[in-house]
Amino acid sequence: MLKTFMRRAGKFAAIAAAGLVMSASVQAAEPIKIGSFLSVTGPASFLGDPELKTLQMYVDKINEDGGVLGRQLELIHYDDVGNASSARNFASRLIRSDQVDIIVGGSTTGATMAAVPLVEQAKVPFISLAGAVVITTPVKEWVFKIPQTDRMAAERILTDMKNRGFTKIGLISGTGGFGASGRKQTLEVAKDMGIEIVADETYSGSDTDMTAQLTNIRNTDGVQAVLNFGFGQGPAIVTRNYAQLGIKLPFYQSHGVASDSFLKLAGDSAEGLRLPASPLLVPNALPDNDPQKSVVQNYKSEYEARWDSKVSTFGGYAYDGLMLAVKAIEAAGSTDHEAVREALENIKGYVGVTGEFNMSPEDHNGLEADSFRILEVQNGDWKLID
Amino acid sequence: MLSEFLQYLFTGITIGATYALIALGFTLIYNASHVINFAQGEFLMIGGMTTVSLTAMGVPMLLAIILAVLLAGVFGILLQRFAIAPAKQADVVTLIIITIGASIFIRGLAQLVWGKEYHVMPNFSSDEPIRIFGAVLNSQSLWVLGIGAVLVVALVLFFTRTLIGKAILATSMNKEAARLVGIRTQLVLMLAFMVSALLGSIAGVVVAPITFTSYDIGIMLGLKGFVAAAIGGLGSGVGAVVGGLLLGVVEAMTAGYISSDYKDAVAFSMILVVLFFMPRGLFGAKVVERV
Amino acid sequence: MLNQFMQSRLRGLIILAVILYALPAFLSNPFHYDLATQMAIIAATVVGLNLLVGFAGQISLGHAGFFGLGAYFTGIMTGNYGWSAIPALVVGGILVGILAWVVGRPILRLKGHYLSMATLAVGFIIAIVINNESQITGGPDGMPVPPFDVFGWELSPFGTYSLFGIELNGSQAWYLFAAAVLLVAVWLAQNLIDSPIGRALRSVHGSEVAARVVGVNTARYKSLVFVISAIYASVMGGLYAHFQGFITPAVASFDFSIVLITMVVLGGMGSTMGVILGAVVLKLLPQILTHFQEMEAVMFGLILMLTMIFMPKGLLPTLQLAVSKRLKKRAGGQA
Amino acid sequence: MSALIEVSGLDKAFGGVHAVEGVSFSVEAGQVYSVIGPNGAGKTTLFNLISGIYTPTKGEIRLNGESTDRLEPNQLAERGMCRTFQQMQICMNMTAIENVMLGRHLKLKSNLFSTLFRLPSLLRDEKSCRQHAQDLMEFVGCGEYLDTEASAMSYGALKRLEIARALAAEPKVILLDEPAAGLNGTETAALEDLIRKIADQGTTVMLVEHDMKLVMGISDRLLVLNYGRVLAEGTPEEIRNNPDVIAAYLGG
Repeated sequence: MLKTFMRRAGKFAAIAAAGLVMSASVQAAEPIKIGSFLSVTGPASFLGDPELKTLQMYVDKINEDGGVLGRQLELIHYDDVGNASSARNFASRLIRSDQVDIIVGGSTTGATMAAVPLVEQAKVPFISLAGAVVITTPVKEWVFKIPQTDRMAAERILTDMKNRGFTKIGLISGTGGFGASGRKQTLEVAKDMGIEIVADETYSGSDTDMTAQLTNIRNTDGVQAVLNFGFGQGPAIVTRNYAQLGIKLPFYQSHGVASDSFLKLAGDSAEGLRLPASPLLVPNALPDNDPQKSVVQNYKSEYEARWDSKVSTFGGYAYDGLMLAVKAIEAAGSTDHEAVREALENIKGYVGVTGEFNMSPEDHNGLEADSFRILEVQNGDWKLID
Repeated sequence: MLSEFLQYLFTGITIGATYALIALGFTLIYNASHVINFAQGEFLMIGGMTTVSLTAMGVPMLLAIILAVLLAGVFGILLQRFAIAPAKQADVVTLIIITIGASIFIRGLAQLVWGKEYHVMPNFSSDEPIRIFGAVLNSQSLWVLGIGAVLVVALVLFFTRTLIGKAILATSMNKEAARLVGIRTQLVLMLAFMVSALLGSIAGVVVAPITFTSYDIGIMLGLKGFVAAAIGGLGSGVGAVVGGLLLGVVEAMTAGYISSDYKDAVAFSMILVVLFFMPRGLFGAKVVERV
Repeated sequence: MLNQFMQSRLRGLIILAVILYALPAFLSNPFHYDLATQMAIIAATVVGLNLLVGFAGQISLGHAGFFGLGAYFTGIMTGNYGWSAIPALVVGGILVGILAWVVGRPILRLKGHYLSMATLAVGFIIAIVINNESQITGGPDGMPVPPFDVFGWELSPFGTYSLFGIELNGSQAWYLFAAAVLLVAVWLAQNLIDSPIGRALRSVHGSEVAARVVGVNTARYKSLVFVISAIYASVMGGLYAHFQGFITPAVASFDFSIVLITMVVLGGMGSTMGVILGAVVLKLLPQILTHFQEMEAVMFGLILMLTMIFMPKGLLPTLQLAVSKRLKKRAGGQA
Repeated sequence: MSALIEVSGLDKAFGGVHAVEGVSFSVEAGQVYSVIGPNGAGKTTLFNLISGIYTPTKGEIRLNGESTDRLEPNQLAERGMCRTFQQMQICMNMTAIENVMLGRHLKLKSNLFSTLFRLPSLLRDEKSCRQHAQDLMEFVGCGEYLDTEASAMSYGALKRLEIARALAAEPKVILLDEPAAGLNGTETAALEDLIRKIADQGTTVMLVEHDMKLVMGISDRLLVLNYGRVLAEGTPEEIRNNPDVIAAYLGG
C-alpha cells in the first residue's frame, strides 16, 4: 500500500520535474512554427488525412525529444477541403497572420499551385506534398516538393512495360487533377520512349462504373497492356470492372493507389496488376543493405501503432517533408527564411520513406525515378518486383 | 458490334437503375411536400455505411441491412420534424438551402463516426459475372434491377391500396382539404420523408457492392438522382424510373461511342433539350395557371 | 421632398461606404486585407445574383459557371495573349453576357425547380468544359493569372503603392480597389432596382401574371436580368482571378454555385445590404470554424440549417424587422 | 361603328371539359359590359381568354378589329387592354404606389444606360410617373397609402389599388373580375361610383360580378353564361325579364 503510494508519488514528481524542465525550455525560446494546409476532408481526404496524422504524430515526437535547436515545434494546420481557393487563403493566413517559419503541406497540385505565387512573394520556404511535375519544373525559388513527379511514375511504368515488350498500350485516367496531369505526362513520356497509346479514355471522380470505357480499350486493335492513372475509389472500380470484363491483358496502376486500402477495395480483381510505389508497402522485402529499410520499417510501425490504421504512401510524404524541414532548420541554425531555403536546397543524401533526396538549386525535388519500386499484387499482397 | 452495344446498355441500365431509385425518393418527398430534398443522397450513404459497419462488427448481413434501413428512416423523420416542418412558410430556395445544410450536417456526422475511407461490401450473391452475347453483367446489377422493380411495384401498391399511401397523395394534392377530411397532414409528411429515406437507404445498400461506399458517396449520386427526377418530371413515379434509366444509358452510350471526357456534359445537355421541349419533364403533370 | 427621397435611397450605400472606410481599423495584417478583398469581390458577385434571385425571383444554381468563365477568359487573355486586364474584363463580360442571353432565352421559360435544374446543368457543362480543355485552361490543376494592370500600371497584392502620400502595401491597395468596385456594383444595382426596369423585374417576382397584363414583357426582363447578373459574375470572376493569381475549375463548380446562392438566401433575398452580409458571413465562417477541427462540417451544416429555419427571410431582413419592432414598441410605450 | 371587342364561336376545353363553349358577343367602345352567371359558368375563363392568359381551343377574339390570336397578355396591353383579377394579383414585394407605377410601364421609356447611371431624364420621367400614380390612387380612393408596403394594406384597399394599376396603363378597355367580391355595402357603393367615373372618362369597362344590384345598376349590356354557354345577352331590362335567366337563377 505504502509502496504503491511511494511509487505513484515518485512518478508524479518525475512528471512534474519533466514538466518544469520542459516549460523552462519553452520559455527560453519561441516555438518554431510549422504551417500546414492539407485536404483533410473532401475528395482528396485520403491524401490529407494520413498526412495530417503523420505531421501531428512526429511534431509531438520531436517535441518530446527536445525539439529543434532547443525550441519546440508548433504545428498550425488548416483543412482546405481540396479547394484551391481555400488553400490559397489558408496559405495567406499561415504566412501573414500566423507568421509561420516554414510550410509543409498542399496535398493536391491545385492547392499547391494556388499557394505558390503567395509563397514566392512572401519568401517563405514551402515543402509541397503534391505530385505534378509543374510544381518544381521550372524551379521556383521557395518551393520544394517531396513526392516523385507524376512524370517519374510514368517513366517507371512505361519502362517496365517496355522491358516486358509492350509497345502498344491503352490508357484510362481520371479527370481529376492527379489523373489529368498523369495522363499528360504519360502521353509525353510514351512518345519519347516509342510507346504508342492506342486507346485513351477518361472517367470522372464520382463515376461508379467504367465498363464502357474499358470495353472500348478492350476492343481496340493491338492493345498489349493497360494503364490506369487516377486516385481515390475510381481506380478500384476500374480494377474490378477490368476483372469482370475478363480482360487478360497486363494491367498497371499508378502510385496514386499505392496503399493497402486499395487492395481491400479491389479485392481479388487486383491480382497480377503492377504499380510504382514507395517501398513503404513492402518494408520487409527490402534487402537488409537498403538504407531505406530501417526508415520505412520505423515509420510504418510507429504510424500503425499510434493511429491503428494502415500506413499509406501519402503519409510518408508528410514524414519526409517534416524531416527535411527539421534538417534544414538545424543546418541553418535558425529559422531565417533565406538560410533555411539555402539549407533545403543543399540537402544531400537524406534517406526518407519516399526515397533518397539530393536537392540542388536546379532540382527542388531531389528524387530519381528509381526511387519508385515496381510492385505486383500477388495473393492479395504486394510483391517487390524491381 | 452487338456485344459492345449490349455492354454499354448493361452498364447504362445498372447505373440508371441506381439513379432511378434515388429519383423515386425525390419524387416521393416532392409529391408530399413540394420540397426538393438535397439531403436525399445522404439516406443512400446512411444505408450503405451502416450496413458495412454493422457487418464489420459481426452482425449478420440481412439484419445489418434491416437496421441500416430503419436508421435511415429515423433520419428521414428527424429531417422532416426538425428541419422542414419548422420552416413552413419558407421560400422554395430557402427550403433548398435548409436541406443542403442538413446534408452537410449529416455528412459531417458520418465522417466523425465512420471516418473518410471507402468501404467494400460483398456482392449479395456470386462474384462471378454473367455473360450474355459477349457482354458481361455483374450479378449485383440484377439485384439492383430486381429490387428496384420490387420497390416500384411496392410503391404503386402503397399509393393505390393503402390508407397511408392515399393520405400522402391527398395531402400532396391539397393540404387544406386533406386536413379538413381528417388527415393529420404533419404525420403524413413525416411518413413521406420516412418512406423516402427507406427507399434511399435500400438503394444505398444494393448499389454499395458496385460503387463502394463512403461518407461522401451521397453527394454526386444524390445530384444525379435529382437530375433523373427532373428529366422524368418531378412528382411522377414513372418519370423517375424512365428518367433514371435514360440518364444512365445516355451516360454509358456517350462514354462508349462518343467521348468519355464529355459523358457528363452530354447528360446535362440532354436535360436542357428535354426541358426545352417539355418544360415539365417527360411525364410531368400539366398544370394550368390559375388566376 | 426629393431630397429626402434621395437620402433614403442612398442611405444603404452611404452606410456601406462608411463601413468599408472604417474597416481597416480592424484589419491587423495583410491576411485580413486579403480576406476583406475577397469578401468585397464575392459580395459584388452576389449583389448581381441577387438581382436575379432576390428581385426577379428566378433561381440559378449555376452562377459559378459565369463567374468561372469570366475568371478563365481574363486569365487566358492576359496570361497567354498579353492582353491588358481592363479590355479582358470588358470583352469577357460582353461574351458571357451574350452566352447568358442565348441560354437564358429558352431556359427562363421554365419555372421553379425546373429552372434550378436547367441552370445547374448549364453551370455543370461550363465547369466540365473548363476542366477538360486543359490545353488552354490548364485542366483541373488550374492556371496562373498575371496581376491586375491598367495599361501598364500593375496592381499586385505584393507591390507597394502610395495614395495621396500614404504608403500602402499591395493587400491594402487591393482592398481599396475592391471596396470601390463593390460600391460601384451596389450603386449600379440600386439604380437598376429603383427604376421602371427594376419595378418590372420585381413584378416578375411579385406576380408574373399581373406584370404581363400591364404590358411587361416578362420574358424579355427575365433575360435582361439574367444577362446583367451573369455580367456581374463574369467581371467579378475576372477580378478574383487577378487577385488570387491562380485559378482552378473550382471557381466554376457546382459547389461554388451553391455557396453563391446560399449567400443570397442567408443574407436576405431582395436586400442588397443583406446579401453583402451573407457573403461576409459565409466567407468568414470557414475561417472561424477551423477551431472546430473535425467538427467543422457538422458545425457549418448546423449553423446553416438553424439560421434558415429560424430566419427564413435571411439575416438582415430579420434583424431589421426585430429592430423596427423594438423601436415601435418603445415609441408606443412613450405615447 | 365596329365593336371594340368581338368574340365569335369561342371554345375552351380543359382535358375534354368545356369551360367555355361557342360563346359569341361584342362590346362597343364606351360601354359598361357585364358578364354574369352562376359559379363555374366560365366567366373567369372567358376573361382569361380575352386577356390572352389562356389560348382558345377554338374561335376568335378581335380587339379593335385585330385578331388577338397568339398574342401574349403584354402585347394585348400594348393594344389597350388591361385587367384586374378575382384572386388579386398585387406585387406584395413592392409599395402601393410602386404597384401603380408598374401600371404605367408601357408609358415609360426604359433605357438601360440612363437607368444604370440614373440620368436626369430618368429622374424627370419617374417624378411625373409618380405624380400620375398618386393622382390615380386618390382617384380610386386609396391615396392615403402611397408608400405603404402592399403587404400591409387591407383587402378593400388592395382591390382599389389593383384598379388603379390597371388604369395607370390608360387602357381603352378595362376588365374587372369580381371587383366587389369581399367588399361591404359602403365599399361596394364607392366601387359603383368608381366604375361610373371610369366609364365617364370614355374607358370601356368589362365586368364579371356576382352583385346583381351593382351589375344591373351600371351595365349598358349584360351577357349571361351558364355551363360555359351563352344563356342570354341584352340590356339589364331584357335580362331581368328573360325567362331562361329567371329559371337558371331561381329554378337552379
